Amino acid sequence: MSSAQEEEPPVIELDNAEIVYDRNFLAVQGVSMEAERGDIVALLGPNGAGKSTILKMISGIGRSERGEVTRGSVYYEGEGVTNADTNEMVDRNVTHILEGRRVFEDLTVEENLRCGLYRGGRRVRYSKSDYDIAFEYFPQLEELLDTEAGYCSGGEQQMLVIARALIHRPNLLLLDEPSLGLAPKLVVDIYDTLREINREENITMIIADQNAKETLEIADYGYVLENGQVELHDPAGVLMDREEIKEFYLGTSSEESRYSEIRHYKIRKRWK
Amino acid sequence: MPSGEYFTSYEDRMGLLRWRIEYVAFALGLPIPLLAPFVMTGQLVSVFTLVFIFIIGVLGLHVMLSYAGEIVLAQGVFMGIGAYTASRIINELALGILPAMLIAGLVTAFIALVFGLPAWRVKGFYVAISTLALQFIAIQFFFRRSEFAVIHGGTQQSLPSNIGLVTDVITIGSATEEYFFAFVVMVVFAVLTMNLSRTGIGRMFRALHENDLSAQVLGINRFRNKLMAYAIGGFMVGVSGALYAIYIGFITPEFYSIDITLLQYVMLLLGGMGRVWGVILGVTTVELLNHYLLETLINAFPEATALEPVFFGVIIIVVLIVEPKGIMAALGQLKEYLRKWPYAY
Amino acid sequence: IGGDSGDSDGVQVGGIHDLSGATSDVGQPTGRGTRDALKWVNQNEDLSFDINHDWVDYAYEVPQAQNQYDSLTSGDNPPVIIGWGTADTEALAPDVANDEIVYISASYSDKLLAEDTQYNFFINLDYTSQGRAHAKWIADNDPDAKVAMIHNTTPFGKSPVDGTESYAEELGLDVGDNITLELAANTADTQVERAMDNDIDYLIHQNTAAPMQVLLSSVSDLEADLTVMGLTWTVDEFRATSAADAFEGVRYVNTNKTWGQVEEAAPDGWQIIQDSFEREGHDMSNPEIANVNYVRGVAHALLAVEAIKRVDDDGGDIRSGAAVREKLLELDDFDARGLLPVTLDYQEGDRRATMFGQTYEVSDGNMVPDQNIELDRREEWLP
Amino acid sequence: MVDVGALFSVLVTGIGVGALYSLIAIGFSLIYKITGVLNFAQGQFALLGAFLVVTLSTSLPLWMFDVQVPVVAALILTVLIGAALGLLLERFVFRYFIGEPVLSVIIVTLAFLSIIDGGVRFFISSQYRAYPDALQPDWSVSLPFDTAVQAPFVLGVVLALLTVAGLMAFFRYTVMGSILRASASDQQAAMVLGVSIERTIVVAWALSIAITSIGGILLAMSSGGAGFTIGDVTILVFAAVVFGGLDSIPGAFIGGLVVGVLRQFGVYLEEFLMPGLDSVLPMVFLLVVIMVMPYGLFGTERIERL
Amino acid sequence: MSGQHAPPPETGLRTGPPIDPSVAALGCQSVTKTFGAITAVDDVSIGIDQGEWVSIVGPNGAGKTTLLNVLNGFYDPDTGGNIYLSGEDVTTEPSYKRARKGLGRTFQGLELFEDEDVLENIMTTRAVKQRPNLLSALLFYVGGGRRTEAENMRRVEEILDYLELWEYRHSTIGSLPLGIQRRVDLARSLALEPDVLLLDEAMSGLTFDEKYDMVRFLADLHEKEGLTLVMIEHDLEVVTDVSQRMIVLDQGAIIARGEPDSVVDDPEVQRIYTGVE
Ligand SMILES: Nc1ncnc2c1ncn2[C@@H]1O[C@H](COP(=O)(O)OP(=O)(O)OP(=O)(O)O)[C@@H](O)[C@H]1O
Ligand SMILES: Nc1ncnc2c1ncn2[C@@H]1O[C@H](COP(=O)(O)OP(=O)(O)OP(=O)(O)O)[C@@H](O)[C@H]1O
Ligand SMILES: [Mg+2]
Ligand SMILES: [Mg+2]
Repeated sequence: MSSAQEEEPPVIELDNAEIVYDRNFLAVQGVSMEAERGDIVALLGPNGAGKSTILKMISGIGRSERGEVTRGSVYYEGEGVTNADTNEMVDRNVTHILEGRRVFEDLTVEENLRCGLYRGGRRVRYSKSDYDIAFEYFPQLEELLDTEAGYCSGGEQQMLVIARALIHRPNLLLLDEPSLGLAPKLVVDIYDTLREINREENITMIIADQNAKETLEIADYGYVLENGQVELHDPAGVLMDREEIKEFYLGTSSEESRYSEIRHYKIRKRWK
Repeated sequence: MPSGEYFTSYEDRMGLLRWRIEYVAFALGLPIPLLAPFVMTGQLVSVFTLVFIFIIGVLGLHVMLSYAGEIVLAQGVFMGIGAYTASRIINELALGILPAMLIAGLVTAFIALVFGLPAWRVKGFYVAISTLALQFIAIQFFFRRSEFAVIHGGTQQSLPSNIGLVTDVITIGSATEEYFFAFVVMVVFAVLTMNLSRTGIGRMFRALHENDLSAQVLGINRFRNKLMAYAIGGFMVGVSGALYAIYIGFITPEFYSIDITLLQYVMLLLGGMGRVWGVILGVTTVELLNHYLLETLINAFPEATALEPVFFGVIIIVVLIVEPKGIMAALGQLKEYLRKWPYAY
Repeated sequence: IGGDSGDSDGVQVGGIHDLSGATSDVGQPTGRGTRDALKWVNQNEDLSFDINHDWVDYAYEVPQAQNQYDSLTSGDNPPVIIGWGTADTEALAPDVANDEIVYISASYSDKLLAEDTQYNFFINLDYTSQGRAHAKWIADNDPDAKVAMIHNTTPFGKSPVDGTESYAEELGLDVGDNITLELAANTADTQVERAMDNDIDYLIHQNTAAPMQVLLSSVSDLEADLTVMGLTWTVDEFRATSAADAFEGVRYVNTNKTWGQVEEAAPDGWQIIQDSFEREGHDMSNPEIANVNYVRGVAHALLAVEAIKRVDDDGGDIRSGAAVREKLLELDDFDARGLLPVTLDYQEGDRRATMFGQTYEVSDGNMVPDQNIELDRREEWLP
Repeated sequence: MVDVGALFSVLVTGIGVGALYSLIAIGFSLIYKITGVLNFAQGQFALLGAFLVVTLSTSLPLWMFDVQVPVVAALILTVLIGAALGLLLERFVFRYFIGEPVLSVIIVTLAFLSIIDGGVRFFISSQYRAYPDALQPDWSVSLPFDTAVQAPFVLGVVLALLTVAGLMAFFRYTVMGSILRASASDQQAAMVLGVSIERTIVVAWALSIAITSIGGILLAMSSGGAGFTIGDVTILVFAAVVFGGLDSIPGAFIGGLVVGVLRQFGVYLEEFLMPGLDSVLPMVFLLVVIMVMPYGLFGTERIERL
Repeated sequence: MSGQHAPPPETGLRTGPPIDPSVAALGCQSVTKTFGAITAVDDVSIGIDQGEWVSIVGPNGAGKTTLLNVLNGFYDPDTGGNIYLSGEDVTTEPSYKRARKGLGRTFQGLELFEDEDVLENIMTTRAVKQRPNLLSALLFYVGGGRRTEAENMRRVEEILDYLELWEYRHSTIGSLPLGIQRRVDLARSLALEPDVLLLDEAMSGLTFDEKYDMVRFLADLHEKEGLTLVMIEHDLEVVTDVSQRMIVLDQGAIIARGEPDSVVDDPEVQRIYTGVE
């Protein structure tokens, strides 16, 4: 810490954090990571590695699932925010986009966006111009304003939650699996947009995603988690070139298609 | 606790008693209710008889609510139907308790099916309210009108205090006899309910409860199974109503109001939804609580008996704050804690 | 815990009161009257036995009454139980008949006069006869009037309807269709309008206090020109004083004296009430307790004491319900030490305590005694 | 035989009482809409309001304290106490149920039912309490066919309309309104936007209890005073909100009116059919509505997608 | 419009189904499904042959899931269209009947029975297959309920074993990683012993390893058990590697169909779906 005194502290820093659910399930052990201002940090790893858990403890929402940082600490812009609750983190301009396109289903798109204006009750009135930032990056939404969000397609819902978070004017944006279930073209589009937002609005982002290829493409730095621990971490460019990443996450290590050989693979166990 | 499985056959694994400790607990626990009436005061015997009767009814609710997920607010009228049916069979046909119980159950099951018809379209809390409406119509109107006496046999009816099991063979009359009879019936229904939950039908009910949309696509006929849950649950509540009538010896529509429904919901949820043991615990706790609260208050603060419902309510809330999923879940957590002790995780 | 009776020289008089339940507004003063009077008797009377009376609350819930009953009967049966309302009385009727326990309660349904409820006793006109008394008063005072029953649809509400209507017709009164007013009604406007449309002059009301108030409120709102006549549970001093305007002119019938009457006449029984109020710290100026229901409760207690005492005097078994019942049937000069306006007269085969009804008219918040009505003791009015 | 005048007065009285049901029903659907809880103690909250007004405005003591303030102050105080109660309930009860099964919270409302009923009996009065004259306005509004609407009914209709309009505007046009609905739809997603679930619960219950107390007071006014049967209004409220759709404020309003009219119509029909219809008619109608429209008139349909 | 009577031969990317829907293992003829103003499925006809492995792709909101939902009866199609299951017209049959006739299904959103453990989840559909009898269930020991249960459990454990889920059998669903949950979803539909299996994004959100496993199981089921597979998938690599035929939907309508390799090269498909040239 002492050496970083003069420089700007990282937006978020985890120092050897251990996260436990329900007082009995150890989900993350001894993870240290940080995100510098204006960076996009990629958080990669298989399912259950603890990616969401880390995001949830940063935003504080993990507290509502009986999650707790039991060891180590979390700093936001140099200040300790270990086990802070969601309200406090929202006050510090941290916005979390939860896993699984959590739109408010029976609200219209417009009302969903309006909810982004809420900051601890301080905003009561609003005008259409508040939505400009959303429409700038996601012009499609403008036509859907009166549609119930529950009936929007997956892509539209994903855009909606990002747009809603943008209206929230975050300093740090946590994105959990933004590409889940999206068509390839849309993934590319959304990631391009995220990069653009990151550059234009100077919003620091942490993206947890399976889609390592697209994520690393726009990220500045990457962490690979496994079983609740950081296995690898490097600048995105370096990470992309590492063999193990290529093999397990990017699928670019060999020219040969990876699935076709399965046709010749014999499964020993018999069913029926 | 072992982590591997020791069972030598699939049949073994499905037993109600699976671990040695369960056999021991069973062997030690069984004599307690059997010997209890000989040491308890008359009043407690009577309280426990009521507990057993209510357990049967709440088990019915348990089938409909915890298994099938239907929030049926018609316990009162189901008990009423059981009671009126049983009363007619005992008074007019003199067939005795067992046939009366059986027919009361069947009639109630049938009426419950009718109550279940809105489930064809209606879901969630709307079910609660549609069944509540039916309950209201039945109790406030149907049973109160003597015009319908041909069907219900008279708004108010009395039952004899000694009734034979079948016709007049082996009469049940004294408080102790009622206690044992209710106990046996209760055990039978508890076992039947457990059986239901570990076979396909119980599973289909639960699937519909948890996710009715995917369950249908996976081959479960929603309407049919919901109706079946109403019928099974209705049967049990009907039997409980029949026993309740025999226990009280008198029936009048006011006994079967929404209050009894709500009380049974408190019992079920305080015990903890989803387990037969939760039902047993919940009913027992609520009844004993009510009983001892009244008794304590009247002895200690005779001027403050009006506070009884206040204390009752506060205790319910405190218990639920400690463990919102009920006493059963609290015990489960305790067990989990002890199992892992002294390690935290 | 509790329950054990018959120790040493005490006699158990069971009690099943509603102190906290749905009818506790009237159950409290009645229950207290009973308890206080029994205590008084123990302290002041020179009896050869003590009366044990557990102060018990069943909260107007039948299973609780049943439990209480089972507890009372788990040792030796008590000779007498002083009960309370419709629910417990009717539910326990077969049991008390079977166990030979005299059951004195404040449920006045004429059903309790039937053959198979041999052990049920009450000190008032049955509900139907209360209605008849009102009808007779009308026939005597306003013979051309038109009358209708108004009641709720519970068995309690319906019980006096047919009997009253046919007696009113017999008396030559013009009887309109009966009207229902549910216990939980929030307004009686439509009911009152209907009565007005049908030119009803008198509404005989069988219900409890809350719907009575609702009815009176609608009557005054709609400025209906009719008289409401309430049966025993619709009026008491507390209601009359606290809503004097609405109750003005309401007629009432009962067979135990009101608070005002006993206070004024100060019969022997008044002493009991005075002493008890002092001992328990009740407030005589508070009509929530100082009312007709308290008097009713004292009368219940005295009836039980009187019968037991007579058994004792004759050297009978004071713990035998049958013996106590015997004495109740022999009574011919009991007026609860002046708390009742008449003497009671129970007969084997006709357990109507009396055919005498005292009517009242509420004026300025006071229940002013009016004519006394004496009905025929007709065989066919028994169930 | 059909008497237009009589039918008209049935309608007028029905709408009058119905408006009072509406107020209480609005309080009910407010809680459902925001927190997803069916409040079984709704009638008891109305009862509490009705009794508080008497104890505050007359010499009737509140337990050991003998407060007596002018009637207007008593009315305002009662509504404020109702709102404050919302705050307290959140602080001491509901906070512990965030994220727990809704059914548990429903059981908590059943506990409230007991507590309020017993509490009022002990701390205020176990007796029917007639309202003082100041709370029994005797003016009325005359309508054709010789009918008149009593003051409490007129007040009820006006207040119910104002409440509905206010709440609808609130939910439709304000950020807070959208947020409240959002947190009902997905608590966590709302929390990461900075919503404090605690606060939404406070708002829901405080508003609801305040509105419900007003309904309760008017109901007591119309029947001459506060009695325990006010608690029984819960069942009618259920019927009302199901007509309208559980989570719809205008639905609750219309539902209340319909129930009121049906009840009075049931009394009217008694002459031609049979007695007891007033309690049954709303229920029968409810069943018909629910079979035709499983989510009531305006209720939000559950989105059924796989 | 594709021909109503004789199916046209497979000629190009945008022509009708190569297999007559009414004789196919699973097929639909001119099916349309609208939600208010949205036409989610627009006059679609497909025929899937016994033993085929077909992929359906398309942008989000193209109507893929809706098409599956119409095929298995979760939605009723707008009037006019017909749905066939092994040559039988099942248009009016409810979804549960189609499932019992051998139409299995996994879900995009998993839709597992969250509070139950893995074994229970699979036992549930097994129960559907068995058509349990109430009396024997209640009596359990007497009526043969116990035997049936034991038999069911044996079968379910074979499935667990096959899908390598053994170690998770007593874990509750909520605590499992997505990859395992997807496999449980598959196991659950296998317990019905289906002939045709509809997979709705069974691999979305999975890591490479998990996808690989999934493909491995599917390939085996397809080859050894002859299961007909219809799969919605966004990962084109998987699609082109494993499926024999591919259907591209956009805005409810089929815009291309045929051999995967030729379909993905189609410029129209690239423009709308893949986004790469
Ligand atoms: N609320 C919770 N309570 C208990 N355990 C949890 C909870 N949420 C997650 N876990 C467990 O914590 C571990 C890490 O989960 P997490 O969701 O963080 O993984 P992830 O890397 O985000 O995986 P995925 O790709 O599936 O989202 C998993 O084993 C999971 O089962
Ligand atoms: N129940 C419904 N009510 C109204 N509209 C619906 C419903 N189900 C789907 N839709 C609409 O139909 C269209 C097609 O949806 P569908 O879910 O089939 O898309 P999809 O191709 O599966 O997309 P994805 O790849 O995102 O899953 C969408 O616009 C969606 O909003
Ligand atoms: Mg995750
Ligand atoms: Mg889809």
